[in-house]
Amino acid sequence: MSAPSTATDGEADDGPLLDVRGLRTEFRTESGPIVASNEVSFSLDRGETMGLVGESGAGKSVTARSLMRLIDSPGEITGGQVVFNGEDLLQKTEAEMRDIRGNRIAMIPQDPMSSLNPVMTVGEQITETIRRHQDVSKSEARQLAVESMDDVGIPDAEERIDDYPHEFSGGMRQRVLVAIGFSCEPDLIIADEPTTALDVTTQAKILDLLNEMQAREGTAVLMITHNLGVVAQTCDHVGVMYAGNLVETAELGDLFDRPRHPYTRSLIDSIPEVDTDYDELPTLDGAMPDLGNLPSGCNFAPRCPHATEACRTGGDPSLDAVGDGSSRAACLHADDLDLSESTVPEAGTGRRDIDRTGEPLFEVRNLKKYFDAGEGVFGNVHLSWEGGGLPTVERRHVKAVDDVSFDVYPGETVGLVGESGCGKSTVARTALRLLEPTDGEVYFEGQPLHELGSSEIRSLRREMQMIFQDPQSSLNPRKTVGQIVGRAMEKHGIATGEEKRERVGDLLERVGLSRAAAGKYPHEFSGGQQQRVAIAHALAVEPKLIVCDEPVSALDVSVQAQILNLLNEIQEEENISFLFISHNIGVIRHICDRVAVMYLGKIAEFGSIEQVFSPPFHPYTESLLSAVPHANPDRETDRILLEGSVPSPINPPSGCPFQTRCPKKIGDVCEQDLPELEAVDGDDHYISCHLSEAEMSQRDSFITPSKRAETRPADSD
Amino acid sequence: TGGGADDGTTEDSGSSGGSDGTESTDTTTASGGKQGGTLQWGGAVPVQGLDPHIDTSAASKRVLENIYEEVVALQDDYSIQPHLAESMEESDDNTLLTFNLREGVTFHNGTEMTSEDVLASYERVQNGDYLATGFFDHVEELRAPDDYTFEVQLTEPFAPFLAKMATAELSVMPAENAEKDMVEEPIGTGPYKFESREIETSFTMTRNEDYWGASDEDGPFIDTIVKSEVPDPSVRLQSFLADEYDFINGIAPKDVSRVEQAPDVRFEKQFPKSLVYLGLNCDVAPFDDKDARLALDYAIDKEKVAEAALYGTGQTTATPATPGSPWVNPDIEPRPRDLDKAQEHLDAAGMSDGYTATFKIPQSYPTQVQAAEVIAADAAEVGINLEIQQITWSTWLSDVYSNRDFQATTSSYLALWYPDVSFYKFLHPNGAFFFTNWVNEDYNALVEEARTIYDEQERAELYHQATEILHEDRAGHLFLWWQPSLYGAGSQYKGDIGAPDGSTLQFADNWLDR
Amino acid sequence: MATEQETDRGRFTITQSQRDRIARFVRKFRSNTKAMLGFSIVVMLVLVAVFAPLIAPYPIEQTNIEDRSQAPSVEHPFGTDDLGRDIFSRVVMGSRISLYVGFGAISGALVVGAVVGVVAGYAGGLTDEILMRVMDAAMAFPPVLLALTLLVVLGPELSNVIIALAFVYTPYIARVSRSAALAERNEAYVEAAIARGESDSRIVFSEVFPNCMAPMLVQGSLNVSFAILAEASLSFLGLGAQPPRPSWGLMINTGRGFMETAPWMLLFPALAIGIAVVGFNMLGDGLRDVLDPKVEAIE
Amino acid sequence: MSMYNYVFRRVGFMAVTLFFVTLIAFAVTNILPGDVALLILGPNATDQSLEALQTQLGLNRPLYVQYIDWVIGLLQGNMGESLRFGEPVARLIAERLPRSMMLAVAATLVAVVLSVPLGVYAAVNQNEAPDVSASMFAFVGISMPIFLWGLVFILVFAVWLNLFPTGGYVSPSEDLVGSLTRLVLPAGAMGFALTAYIMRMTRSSMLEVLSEEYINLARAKGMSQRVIVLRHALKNAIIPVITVIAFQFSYAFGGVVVLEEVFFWPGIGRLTLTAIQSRDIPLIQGCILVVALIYMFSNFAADLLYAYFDPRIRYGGDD
Ligand SMILES: Nc1ncnc2c1ncn2[C@@H]1O[C@H](COP(=O)(O)OP(=O)(O)OP(=O)(O)O)[C@@H](O)[C@H]1O
Ligand SMILES: Nc1ncnc2c1ncn2[C@@H]1O[C@H](COP(=O)(O)OP(=O)(O)OP(=O)(O)O)[C@@H](O)[C@H]1O
Ligand SMILES: [Mg+2]
Ligand SMILES: [Mg+2]
Repeated sequence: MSAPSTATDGEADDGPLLDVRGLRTEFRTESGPIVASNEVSFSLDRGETMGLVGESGAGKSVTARSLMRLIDSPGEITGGQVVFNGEDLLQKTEAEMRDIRGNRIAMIPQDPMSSLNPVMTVGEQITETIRRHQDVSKSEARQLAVESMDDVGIPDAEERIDDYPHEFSGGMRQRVLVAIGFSCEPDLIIADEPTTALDVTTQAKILDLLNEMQAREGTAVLMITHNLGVVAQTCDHVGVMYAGNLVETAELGDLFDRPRHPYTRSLIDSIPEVDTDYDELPTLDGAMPDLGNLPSGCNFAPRCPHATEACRTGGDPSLDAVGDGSSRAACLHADDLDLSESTVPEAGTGRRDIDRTGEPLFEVRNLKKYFDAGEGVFGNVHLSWEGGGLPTVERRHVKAVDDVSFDVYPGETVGLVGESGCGKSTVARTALRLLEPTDGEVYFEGQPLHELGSSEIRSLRREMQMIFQDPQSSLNPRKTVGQIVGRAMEKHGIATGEEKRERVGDLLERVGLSRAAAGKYPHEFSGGQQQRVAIAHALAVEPKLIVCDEPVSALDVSVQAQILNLLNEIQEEENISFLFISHNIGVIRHICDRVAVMYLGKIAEFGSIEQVFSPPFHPYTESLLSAVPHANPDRETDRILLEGSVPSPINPPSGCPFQTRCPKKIGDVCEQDLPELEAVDGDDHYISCHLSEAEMSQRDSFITPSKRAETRPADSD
Repeated sequence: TGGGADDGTTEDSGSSGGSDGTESTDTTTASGGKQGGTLQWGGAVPVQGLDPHIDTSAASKRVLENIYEEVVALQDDYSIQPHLAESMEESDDNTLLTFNLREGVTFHNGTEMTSEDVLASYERVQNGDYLATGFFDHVEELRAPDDYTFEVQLTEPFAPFLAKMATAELSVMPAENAEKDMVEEPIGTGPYKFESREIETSFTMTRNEDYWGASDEDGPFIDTIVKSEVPDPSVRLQSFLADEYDFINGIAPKDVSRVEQAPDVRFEKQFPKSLVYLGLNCDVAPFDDKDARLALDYAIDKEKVAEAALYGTGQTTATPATPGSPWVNPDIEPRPRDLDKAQEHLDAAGMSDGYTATFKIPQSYPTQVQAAEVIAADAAEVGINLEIQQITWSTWLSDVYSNRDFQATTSSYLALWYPDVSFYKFLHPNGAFFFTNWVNEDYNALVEEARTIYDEQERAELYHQATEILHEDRAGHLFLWWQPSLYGAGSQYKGDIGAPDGSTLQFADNWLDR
Repeated sequence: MATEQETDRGRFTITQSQRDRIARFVRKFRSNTKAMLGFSIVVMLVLVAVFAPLIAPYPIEQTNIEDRSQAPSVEHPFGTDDLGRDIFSRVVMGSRISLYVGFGAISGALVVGAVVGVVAGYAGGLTDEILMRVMDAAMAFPPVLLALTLLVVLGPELSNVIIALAFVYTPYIARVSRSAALAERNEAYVEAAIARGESDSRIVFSEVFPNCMAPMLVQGSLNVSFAILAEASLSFLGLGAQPPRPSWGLMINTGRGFMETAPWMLLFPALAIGIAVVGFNMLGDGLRDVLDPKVEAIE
Repeated sequence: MSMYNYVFRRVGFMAVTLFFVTLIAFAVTNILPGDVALLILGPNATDQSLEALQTQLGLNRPLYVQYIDWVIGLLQGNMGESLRFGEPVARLIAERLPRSMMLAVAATLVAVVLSVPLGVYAAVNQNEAPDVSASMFAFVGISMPIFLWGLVFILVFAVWLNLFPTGGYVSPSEDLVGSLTRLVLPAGAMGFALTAYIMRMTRSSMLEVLSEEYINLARAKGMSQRVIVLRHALKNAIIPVITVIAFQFSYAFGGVVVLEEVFFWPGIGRLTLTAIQSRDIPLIQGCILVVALIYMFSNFAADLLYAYFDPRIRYGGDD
């Protein structure tokens, strides 16, 4: 496997593998040039992993693509050097670059679903890389491809090589992409958010795989992510990007122990951690400036709690070494500030107690929702060829929600957590009767929702509101914010005319927007602001229950914290109940009183946060919790990696739905009998498992309430 | 309905059966001087039905006249002479017609023609529902006393009968075919045999080797005649000029000068072919008012209309009688355009500001559409607003002709060499093609009387009087022009083109000189 | 359904952000050559049509046989036709017919198609299935053929041409608006409106509908050009506009017989049709580029 | 597995559409003015014979009965008898359909051969000279009614250059060369007019695909532009184009109505026109039904091809 390396070994051994100096990439847009990557400099040694973190739009991907010279018009690399193996890539011809791409520098893209060509088999996609860069025959290339698929842990590689991408699950596709990346034994792999699109359990597996591959091949990795947890688990070095600039680089330990840039500090603080407990998440106000319209001083100054007059003028500071560690930071005050302490207030008191003695506000009993599989009226009609002979016609259903029961008390937040596709959103929609339930009962303040006619439901809607994941899509783009929020009031006769306007203004201020926002259209706001508008819309009718379906998943961490705080605050004031859906355990942990863990349309475990996050565990809960990457490089969790992927809800497994992947499966009983959701240790913690309580309690709690300080060992300086 | 018809009204329509087949391959065999060859004919209107007794369309006749023959035949001088008969006799009271049939005439299927066949053919028409059936109201008896004698006994003197006998509506077919309601494969005695056809695509005839009248002078010479149906006049002309056809019919008047100037091309004009008229419905407003009709008559510049449509190839007229025939009243001229008079008549009709009427034009006749535009423009000058509506032929048949649901229209008759058709069929309320609702008892009496008169002079006098009434009373038929048949042929195409009636074709004495 | 904010300031005053929106659209539109070119052509056509009687130097119906088939000259820049009428005047007046047919038919199709499409897309399920199958079925008949058959039924009048073409193009609009509505249906704001307790009809017409306008506009603009072409084909077959109306299609139909002897009779009306068709096509294409965020992302 | 389900579902759709197609075909033709009986008997018919014929033809029964009878007839392969030609409609159509098919297929081929490479080329050189000129070419193609292109082609290639015959049809089994030379002009004219749509679709589909993530990845793998365009992009981009091609193919059947008239090509288009002009209701019904069926079947074929090209459907990923 002689790769035509462009560098001699001698040269390569001298300097770093990759030395980026003053890289600058611009986009010419209608509204003027955008510098998406500005004076970026860093270096990376062989075999090292460097993380590149930052909010969305900070310029991470552009930087990565610039390294491979994959910037298209209207973008252009306008300055700097990319020295790779001692040679400046920016000086190379396109043909020379093509020999480097995929060969010496490979890429693992973000979205496994869209990054594989749907009409080519995975084998073709791997072998074409190999044959492009290595002088091997077709069959040899195929052999190599099989090997590389084996290497990344794809079972039965020999058979699966001729499959098409859609026949693989998301995690498996990401493995294929990893295999493609490593297939020519490159010196450098650029992984652009390789796990963002995946569920936690899958993410954990892919990160492990990457670490393992890197260790084996000695490849350097540039890991792009916005998840500090991922960084903490995989990187040696970290670069933090903000508004197109690298604002801090440091070794991993240094970065977390003593960040040198206020932005880094805020980034670390904003993450709701599973193991800590606070009343209010530290937040970073505002949002990243528009790259086309940067402030005159330090880019971060408008949001920086430490900013001085000097910061606001005189241009963006350069990235300079700070202190005697590995850190470099682009901050005027880097030397003066001590950011080693979190700005988080002392450990909080936890969430207030909920009175559950009365009637629940909202009660769901044995809810079922089956969708017709496939599209259209005939979509679910399916020809079955099993049993030979003539095909039989079946009607097939997606059992999205299958017998789910829970309740929500006034002022309480109940969480629904689980991996993608487990039925969380369907529970929410069906419970609110946005979808007609297949079966089951839903009571709101004792009224049977499932029996009400459509007009009665409509008037009840005032009491129950919803907030969605994608704020942009949840606001009608053709209506002003004032119209959107005001409409809800009008509809339910809460206010009209001048009074309505007044109230809309108040409400917008209440959610942290200006009154003037009423006249603007949704697209004029950032994602976080849009979500505030959506919250205002929900609040406009003074509901008693708000269902929040992943309200912060689409937002950057800093903004996410703002929204979570806002929701908590509102609940405190208005005593609203929340049904809160998320796949982010940290968020659930932070905002919920009780949580239901869902798997394949059923509830696996239900109880208070303390109960669910402490033993006894449902085996699924346990592996879910263990897989969460912590933004703490010193913390190692004993992760339970699940085998395989979630079965199809069209044909769920017999017995316990989790039995196909359960690491603690005890035998036939799991395959045959569906376990009841039974109370354990007291009357309000329910687990659906055949295991005994002892078997479910072999691990310590994932939370150590009120002990935040202790879990941060690196405080001493 | 009374009275049969000579030719149909226009070159379209018809409903009848047919057969199909595939085109034959061209085989050009030249046996002696003129004989042999394949004539490629670019035809204007597709051949319609193949039953001569029922199909009214000229397009069918153009081929059928070569396949079928009649007992008597029309000559170039419009006289009628025995044809399948060797001789004929008319009794003194004009009620008994006796024909001595030729011997040795064979049908295309090989059987000999006898008086049985003639009788069967005539009885078919008499007892069926065919074009000429009405004429048999005047027939007392048909007789075939021996194999070669055929007799027609009329109830009274009825001059049009003999003329009708010269048309395809009374052509002779084998007795076995005459028993069928619908003839699908035409079998006649003519110089050409039906070979094959594909509806709307092509029609092929081959030379009848055993033709009774075959001779070195009169043919038939050409082995095969292939008619390709090319309805679009521009396309037809272009193909002809690109040498794809030896012969085309239906040249548009506007293209005449082009054809005349084209090298190696024979341009042939046969006048007259048909009469185009403006039809006014005399039963509904505004044309139920004679003054309204007259106002329109005076508003139109007929010379200009004819010129616009015909480019000098036609001739205006005020009578339905064929130009050059004794039936033409030489004193009657089309009214000249006179806007003052038009206004006077409008005033008289109580429509001083003019009036509005729909003007339904069959779209398949570009000359009529052009004429309509000029007529409408002329009429507009006195406030008469004619709204043109192009309609399909079948709509014309059902709406205009059948339901008489129209105000103004245009249409045409084919060359009406026999006066009864011109004066009776279209203008007498009992006529087969009466639809403009113009009724005048004096006129009716004149044309009825004319039918019984055999003396040319005497009949002509009656028709002259009838024409006068037509003109003075401004009949529902406002005659526009007589137009010719226009043919183009390659210089290799020899012989006289056309047939005595002006609208059909007889190929027997034509040959190809390649 | 304007909120107080709007009504207070009067319906037709626009807010700053509306102005921004419009300005953004205008900027993008102006930088798109195709859109601009198409737009200019359409505007020019409309102007010609509006001021046609002022522009046309001759009366268009008066025949003049002496001057028939004259080649283009100073008096008759486009020549004269077979009946001696000034072709320039007729082409100019003809723009009225083409635009009347084009706009008329497509407005009709837009109204019906949009309602059918949006309702189908929003309602989904059996309603959608049936409506769309009906539209599919209607689309299965080639436009000109169906229009032709309808015109035989309705009679050859310009207003009937419009009705027939509106009928024929309805399914095309319906299809486009359905897929737009389907896409909008999945947007969370629709669910938000349901959650707010809005009635279906209000959601369809007030929430979903305005968001489906862009693709309908694009399709509509393209279909105007189809309708103009279809009118020409119908005139060719004699069932479109009736003589002596100066329909371009009718003029082409007459002119084709003079293709070699008097080519100007064909050339100028054909050019007029070509320009109009290209104009609406470019406008539609350009609008698509300007309105479609995906295309924007690409370009 | 899933392929069967996919086909099964398409067949289901088609059945429903087919029902509406027959309904429309029947409805449209039954409101045609003009008395069928009168057309058969001709203008000389008497009232009694008209009435008798109406009864005989079942014309005075309720419409729904007539519809059901018609559909039952169709199911038995009986489309009725043409009033105009006095022959079974099915036979008339069967005779002409292959010729129109030949023309439409040839036209579509011409269009595809012209437009797909052009569309790809335009997309790859987006907004540059080749793109602009390809657009221009396409615009010229659609700017005129098809019949006009027919006339222009005849004038230029047949009359002026005398390269091809002006029209007519010769069966390929009789004279292959003659048949093909007669095919060139009509197919060329129609193909030219169809080019624009297919090209436009190819271009935009190609542009869309070129902005896909997997194209970026292919570039990051070091693939050359040629491989990316031809192997990665085109295979994906062609999938939606197939639908447009199928649509254009059936559109060609609409175009043939006029074009066959111009080239006097004895296909179903001319037959339909004759039928419409002579209000031959059984024949109109038959013709438009058959043309609609062709539309449906070509779409169906496109769906199958779609599935063939798109493994997601072929191997079932859609549910
Ligand atoms: N093709 C383009 N045209 C114009 N601007 C662009 C283009 N591509 C990227 N940008 C701009 O460059 C900036 C940086 O984008 P980039 O994709 O690098 O962000 P990122 O840090 O990777 O964010 P994310 O986490 O969302 O992936 C963005 O603000 C974007 O507006
Ligand atoms: N309208 C629908 N028709 C058919 N199937 C559906 C429909 N909506 C959801 N499903 C299916 O139901 C299952 C549960 O979906 P749901 O959206 O509730 O999951 P989720 O837990 O919210 O996932 P995510 O985290 O991805 O939002 C999935 O398999 C999904 O494909
Ligand atoms: Mg990115
Ligand atoms: Mg969800």
